[in-house]
Amino acid sequence: MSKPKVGFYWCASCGGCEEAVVDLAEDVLKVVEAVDIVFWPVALDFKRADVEALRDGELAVCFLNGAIRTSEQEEMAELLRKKSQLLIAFGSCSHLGGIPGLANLHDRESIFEYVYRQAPSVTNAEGVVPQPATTVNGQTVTLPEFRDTVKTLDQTVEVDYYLPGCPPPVKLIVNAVMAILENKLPPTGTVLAPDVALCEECPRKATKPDKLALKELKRPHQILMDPEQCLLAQGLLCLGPATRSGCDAPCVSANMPCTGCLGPTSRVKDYGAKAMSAIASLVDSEDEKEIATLIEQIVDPVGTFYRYSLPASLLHRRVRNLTHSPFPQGKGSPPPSLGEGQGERSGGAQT
Amino acid sequence: MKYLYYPGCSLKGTNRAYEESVLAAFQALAIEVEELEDWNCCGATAYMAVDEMKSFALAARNLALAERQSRADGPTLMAPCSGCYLVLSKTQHYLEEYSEVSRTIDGALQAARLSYSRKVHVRHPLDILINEVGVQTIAQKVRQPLAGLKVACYYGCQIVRPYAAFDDQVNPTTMDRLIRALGAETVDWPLKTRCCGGSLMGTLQEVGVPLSYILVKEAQKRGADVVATACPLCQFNLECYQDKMSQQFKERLQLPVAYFTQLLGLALGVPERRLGLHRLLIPLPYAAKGRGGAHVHA
Amino acid sequence: MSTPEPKTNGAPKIGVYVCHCGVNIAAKVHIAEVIEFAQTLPFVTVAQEYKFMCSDPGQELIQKDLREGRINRVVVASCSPLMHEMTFRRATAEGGQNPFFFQMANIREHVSWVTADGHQATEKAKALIAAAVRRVAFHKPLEKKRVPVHPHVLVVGAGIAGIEAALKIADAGKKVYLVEREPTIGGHMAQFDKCFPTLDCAACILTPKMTQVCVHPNIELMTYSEVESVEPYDLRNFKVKIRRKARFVNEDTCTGCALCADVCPVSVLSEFDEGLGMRKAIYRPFPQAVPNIFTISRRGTPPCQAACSIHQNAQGYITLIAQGKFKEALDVILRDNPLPSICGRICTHPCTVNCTRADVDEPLSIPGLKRFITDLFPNYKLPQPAVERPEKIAIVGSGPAGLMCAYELRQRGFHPVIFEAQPVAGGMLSVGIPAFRLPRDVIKAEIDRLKEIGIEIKTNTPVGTAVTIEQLRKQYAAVFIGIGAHVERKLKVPGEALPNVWGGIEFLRKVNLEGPFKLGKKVLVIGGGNSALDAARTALRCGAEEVTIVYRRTRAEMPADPKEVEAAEEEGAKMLFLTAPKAILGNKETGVTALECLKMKLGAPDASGRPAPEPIPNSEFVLSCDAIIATIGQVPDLASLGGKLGIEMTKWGTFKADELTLETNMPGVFAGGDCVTGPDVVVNAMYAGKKAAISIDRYLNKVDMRAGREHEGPYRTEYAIDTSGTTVQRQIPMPAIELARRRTFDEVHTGYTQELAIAEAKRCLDCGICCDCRLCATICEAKAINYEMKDEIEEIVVGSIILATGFKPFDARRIPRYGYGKYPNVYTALEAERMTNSAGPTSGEIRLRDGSKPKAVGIIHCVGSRDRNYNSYCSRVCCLYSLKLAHLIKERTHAEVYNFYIDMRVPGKAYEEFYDRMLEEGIHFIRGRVAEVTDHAMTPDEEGKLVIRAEDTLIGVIRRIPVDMVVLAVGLEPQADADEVRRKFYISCGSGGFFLERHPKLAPVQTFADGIFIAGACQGPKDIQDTIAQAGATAAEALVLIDRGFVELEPNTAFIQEELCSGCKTCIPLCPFNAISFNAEKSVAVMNEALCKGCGTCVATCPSGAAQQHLFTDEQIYEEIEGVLSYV
Amino acid sequence: MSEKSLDLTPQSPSLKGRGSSPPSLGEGAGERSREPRIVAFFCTWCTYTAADLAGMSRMTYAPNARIVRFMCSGRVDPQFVLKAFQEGADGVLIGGCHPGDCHYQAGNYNALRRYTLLKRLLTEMGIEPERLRLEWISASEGDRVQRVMNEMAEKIRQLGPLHLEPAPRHVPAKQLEAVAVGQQGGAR
Repeated sequence: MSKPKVGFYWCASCGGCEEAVVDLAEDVLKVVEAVDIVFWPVALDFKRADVEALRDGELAVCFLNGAIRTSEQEEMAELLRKKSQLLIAFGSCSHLGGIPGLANLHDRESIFEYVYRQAPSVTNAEGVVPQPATTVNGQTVTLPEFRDTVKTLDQTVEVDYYLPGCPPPVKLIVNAVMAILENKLPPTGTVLAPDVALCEECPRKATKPDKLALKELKRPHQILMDPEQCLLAQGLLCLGPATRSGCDAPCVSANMPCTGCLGPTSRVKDYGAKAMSAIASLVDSEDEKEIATLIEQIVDPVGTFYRYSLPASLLHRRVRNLTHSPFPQGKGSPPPSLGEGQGERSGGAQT
Repeated sequence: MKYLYYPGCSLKGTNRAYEESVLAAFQALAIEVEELEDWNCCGATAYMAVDEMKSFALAARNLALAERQSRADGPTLMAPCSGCYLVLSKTQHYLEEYSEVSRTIDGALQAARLSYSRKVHVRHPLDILINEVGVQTIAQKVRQPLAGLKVACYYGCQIVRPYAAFDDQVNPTTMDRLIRALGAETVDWPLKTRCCGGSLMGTLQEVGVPLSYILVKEAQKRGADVVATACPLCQFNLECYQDKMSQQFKERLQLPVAYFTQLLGLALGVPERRLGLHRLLIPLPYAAKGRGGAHVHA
Repeated sequence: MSTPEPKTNGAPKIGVYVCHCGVNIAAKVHIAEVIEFAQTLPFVTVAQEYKFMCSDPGQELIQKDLREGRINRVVVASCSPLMHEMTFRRATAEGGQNPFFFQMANIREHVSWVTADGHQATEKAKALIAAAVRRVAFHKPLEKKRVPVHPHVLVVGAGIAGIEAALKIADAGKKVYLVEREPTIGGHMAQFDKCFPTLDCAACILTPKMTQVCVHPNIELMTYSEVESVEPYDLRNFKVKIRRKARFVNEDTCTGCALCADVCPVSVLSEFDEGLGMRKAIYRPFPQAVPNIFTISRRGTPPCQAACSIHQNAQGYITLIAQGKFKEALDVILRDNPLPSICGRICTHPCTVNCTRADVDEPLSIPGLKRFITDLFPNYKLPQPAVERPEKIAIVGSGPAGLMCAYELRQRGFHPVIFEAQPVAGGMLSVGIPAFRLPRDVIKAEIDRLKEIGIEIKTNTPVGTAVTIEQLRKQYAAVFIGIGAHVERKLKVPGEALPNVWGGIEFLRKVNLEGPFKLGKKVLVIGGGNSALDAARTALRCGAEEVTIVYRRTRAEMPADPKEVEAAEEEGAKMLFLTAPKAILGNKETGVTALECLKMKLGAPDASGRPAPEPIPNSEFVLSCDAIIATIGQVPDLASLGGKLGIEMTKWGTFKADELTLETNMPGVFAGGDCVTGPDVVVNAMYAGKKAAISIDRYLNKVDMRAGREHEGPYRTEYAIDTSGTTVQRQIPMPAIELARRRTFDEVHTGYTQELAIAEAKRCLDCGICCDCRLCATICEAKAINYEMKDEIEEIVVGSIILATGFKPFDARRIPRYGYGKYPNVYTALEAERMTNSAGPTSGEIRLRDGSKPKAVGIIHCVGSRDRNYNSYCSRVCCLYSLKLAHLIKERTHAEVYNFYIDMRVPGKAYEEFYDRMLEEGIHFIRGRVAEVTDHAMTPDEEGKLVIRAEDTLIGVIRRIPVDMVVLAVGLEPQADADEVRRKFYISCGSGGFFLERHPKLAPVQTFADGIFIAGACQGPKDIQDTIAQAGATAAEALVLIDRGFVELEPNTAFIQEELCSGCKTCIPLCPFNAISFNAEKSVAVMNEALCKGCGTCVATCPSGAAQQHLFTDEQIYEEIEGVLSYV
Repeated sequence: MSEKSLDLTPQSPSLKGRGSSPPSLGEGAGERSREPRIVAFFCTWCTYTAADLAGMSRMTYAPNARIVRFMCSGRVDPQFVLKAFQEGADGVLIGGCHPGDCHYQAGNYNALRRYTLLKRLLTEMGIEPERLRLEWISASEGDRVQRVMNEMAEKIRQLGPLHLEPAPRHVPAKQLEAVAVGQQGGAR
């Protein structure tokens, strides 16, 4: 019988996820043995046409990494969805939006403005910015359209499973592939990683005090780190407590606080909010001002708590052009005026 | 600290003595005072009664001018006339409390190319003397103690009502404390803030005169040699109508009514003329030992 | 994820029941529309409306649908869950379903009652119902947890409410702790004479109950005690710490014989008599007080005593002098001071610096009073030592330091031997201080007294020559060096060596030891200290014609005692300020002829904080003179001790001694006084002597020399004293001999006469209240008095707490126009109550301050009540107690009584009748708020009266009613510390600041804290009747808990899914009840649900969502949020 | 609960198109007339009781806020706030006991800490911080509830609607079928 066909594709991503696949090292041979890779632009020379040529559902699995940022990426996502039985969001970007997702703090115009005009390294006298279509001596040249918003994969097409991480830890990839081959998959929609937070497998777990209270919030470069002690206990914003395990905490082992690439556990709807809640609750003060000053020590909260998950956040993003439009007043009853009913107060009368 | 000074109409007219004594006394205490330039009517009485908004506008202009004239942030505007003091304070209060007043007035000021950021402190000289200068300091500077002089301190209604900014509404004591610091005795009487007749004197004398009479009579009964006032109108009513009272109530009334600043100046050894004491219709009793001495330092 | 799981079948079937609540909801919310909407909601199988869902038929609807399987979950849209959630849960349960398959939508309090527009109200109601429906679909079956209730009860406050509650519970056989902050129980009611409307005597009702409380076996009464803290003992019970304030009288032995109060010299205003009478410092609020035990009011050490280096108890002997108890005064003086007649004359009396009286006019002449006593008993004796010890101790120097040290050691049984180089003992006292200030015989007498108690003094025995320190150390157990500072500092200007240039001490010593001698006509004294003045005045007495004191600063900076400066000026000494010596002119033959001086000006402050004098260039000038006395300080005469002693020195040429112990680097050798500190005042030298004595005693007893010595030496007291209203009365100057005689060495001051002394002593303000004279201890046969008593903390565990902390009367001073505190005959109602009380200060007579009977009395109602400026609420009792007072006043004085009221509020059984009766008795009622009370008379008949101005709103005129007495019917306010107290007990205060009940109708004595109940006026103004009823109710509540033995807790506890917990420990510090702990071997956080109170903080925090809360799971809340926002 | 549990709950089908996320679908600029939407998270001991008191005292106020009851403001998870915004709320009001008055001693301080950080976050994400408000209201301050409710409604009215970009999560069709036949998905 023929080996199951597999595809790899990348959208808005850094290529790190491909690296992760390569990091399978000799295991990759096992995989190649087991499956037939029919599409992997980074590694092998396939064209989109080859994919289009496939039957719907002909791909057993497709691993798609990167966030969805351009029209082309959308098309590819839809195409691969159509052709695959299982579509797996591979890596933080396709899972939660990832680093590219932070672009949602700005809109297309401001991004173009900076990238193609303002950035110090740019020389672009005419101030040209990418256009979907341009006519060059009679010929129309097209470019994929750069969307205003970065989306996760499952905000674009249906996704069956998620392989979290930036990049996904080898261990998890292997487990996933094995599960697929042995057809031991959990219910679709599941994130293929342990559902317990990172502290569980953290090498510094034992050193965390039972009653932690943060009097100061520091950044790694600001202190001489104790290589043994819990990083939070050292005042560093380690997000391990809010982040899925499965990576064996390489960052923490290397003196870097966890930044949360594996995303939240299944019980948590909004990674940033939850992580924030935990950190804020540990702030050691009951005085409004002092709390404020302590919180001020957190540089760039969004970047800190939503580093990998802004597009997947509950707030998603504000519709820019619509802000400050008034409430539409139709037949709706008149707005209650301030202090309405002041006159009607009848001090504590009860029936 | 330099104080901006808002005279208002009466201190430039009928009640010049008040201005003279305020300025002289403050000078004697080495407190700098600078008159507000291009000031206008404070907006009192008639205006306030007929059209509040207009009188707010008038007052606000003065406040705006004060802000412009003073380099200090949050300048103090001293208003000796209790009428002015009240209207200016009231305006300040309304500008802070009532947005629509605030909006209208800002508009009005704009039209006059003025702006007001609500920073001025309107204060009465009595407030400044007690709470800024301090009784002790004043006592030390007394050259001619008013020993033996019995003074009935009369505050009138406006400097403590409705805004009891620096003293009690019913039983104020600041002036008493000041006068005692000058070596004089103060008579304890319950009419410190009772109505003097106010503008009724002009409109309904049959009401006004008895009201003033009650005050003069009680002060006299309690053995006061002089009534000290902090308000031009009170001074005017209580002093000028004593003949009328005497006729109406068939008894001789001859009780001097002076500004508390005149007594202050006297004790500080300021010559009488500079305090406008010569303007009093009923001269101060010789009891004020200060007089003799006053000339020495003249 | 969980799914709705009714015990019947797969899908939830939800019944929605919308309540009309009569018209309360139906009038605003379009019920039909709501029902129609509800039917469209998921899983809703029944949507019904009913007039009153809380009624039995209403509940029956639910139960029927449940029983018949139409529904398996219930949503009721009606009032607040705080009102009826329990009701409907019960209904659900009785319908055969788990009670927690129920959710309530609050469409009354939160919708119909607060929304103006019907349409909007309906929309809001829909949203809330949608939310409830979606939420209930996710509810799970839960069981209530049972927790045992501790059977003991704490009652706080022993007024009539507390007493009643305590007795009820105790009678039911339960243990009660009754805590009262005052020394006696009884509260305000004990102050009353009669009670309305029956006019029966308050005491007759109350006192039996009070005694019952005292003797009841089940009541543990803790008076003069306050609740310090209340902590959760377990889920439901309380651990309470109670501070037993020190009474200084032993509760068990005091017999209440009251002898102590008779001898106590201190009288203060009696709180119990509202300041109309006096009580003693050791007191019992009133004769029937329970417990019948005395208490000493001590505010603490008086400022004068604290400021004194040897802590002489000034207030003690001053109070006794005021009482004419002179002998006792002497004993008090001798308690801490063996040299009183010396101190009484020349001490610089730091005590007077902090004298509170100075805030009013001038400090007391404390030394003058001390001197008066010593003069009165010239032959007093010093106490003989109680013990004897063999050790002999050498003391070098017989100055104040040495003498004090010797005395203190002798009192401890040692045998001090003093070595004095001079022919006379007394050190600087004898050689440095002129006789006209301190007569020699006075010094002699003091020293003889010391000799009498066995202190040996060897004069003319200079240590260093006659005997060496080494010898002393060998022969004596310890050595104290107090050689003072006798060596003159030099001026360091040319010509200092010329004849007739004297050092101050040198000069004084010569005069003191050899008598006066001729100095010359013109004498210059250089310096500004006390010795400069002594020198100047002595020079005058030596016949100098012109004496001028030359000082480089100004009078303000002179270190000398201002009084001495005045004295010197009186006697003719001149002062020349801002002048410094440059050179002394003259020659061997002529001796000094003149002093060249420099003019100075004051510069920046120096180390001493005084402005440093700076010379003005080229300002030299010359003063001719015959003699110069330079008094610019001295240093110890170390040479005299014979060169190297091996004792460490400082760079100022003084001995180095440990600050705390005064021990030198030589073990067993101690040093103190001027020779350590440099020139200083007598009392500090004595302090040093005492300090050294304590050290030596410890040294010889081999105990720690340092432990617990913080409180030696001067300090400032913290407490402030209200001196307002004290009449000004300046210090009585001490009589002195006339100026003419001040050219002799006769003592200048002659001392107070008895009359003057008593008058001066009476000026004392009793800062410490108890003056620590200890007369009470001498008289108490039961030996119950213990001045060393300290506050104690007692800890108890209780299951229920009843707060009955009562009220405080409105402070009438806050309304100046009513003249309280200004006009003596304006009284508060409570003062009037005391007057009407036969056991009160006037034994029941209604009297004006001058003792006469009032002919007309005005009672002003609603003082501080029903007034937006003060309290907007009605104090409820004032109308009736005013009627009562009106009756009593009329009855006892036959005066005309006028009541000024806004409305007569006399609801309650037999109250209206009481009112009618008063009307018949001819008491006047004027309806109208009083404008002012004034003494301004406008007509002859108003002369000398208080005039009450008020509008009579019934006849529409302003009335002026002249009266002799005004009674202000002050309202009831929460206790001053109500807010603090309610925080302690985890309850809240309602509007007006009274404790807030759980529900105004359904739970009037419960609070939001389980097991804590409120009774009486602390919950709101109420009369005795209602208070007793309420107290009964609280007792019942407590008894219910105790008899049931347990409470069922809302099962809203948090739980941790351990298999999902990563053990990050974030939740652990957040739990205020320590319910979460870390399980090391599972390496996860574990929840002790028995301790969880269900706030859910940990759940909101758990970063991986492993923690959840029953009844408030994330999904339930998400559903509710979506629900309220699912606008239709 | 699994990643997609949001739409896997049994009642999802019957809820389709109503309320369930994303609610603001079809809303935005051209939406029909509507009032400001406020969700109020009140603690049961102080603020919720105060709201009851306001009711008993018949103090009418702006009807915009829908109250969700908690035992303690400390239970208010920032996710709830964001959820409310996502579900179409224009403002969120959190009400707790005054500092020092928390029925659970310190829950309200945690509310304050989270609120402080959350406010910063919202601001950075381009949402007016005034849309989130924390108020300490004790059980006796019914009038304060009235005032705050009115102020909040007025404030939100000034700010206009909060338009969040819809972010639909795509659910595999087969999952939906599974649900339709009444099984349960996503259980761990």
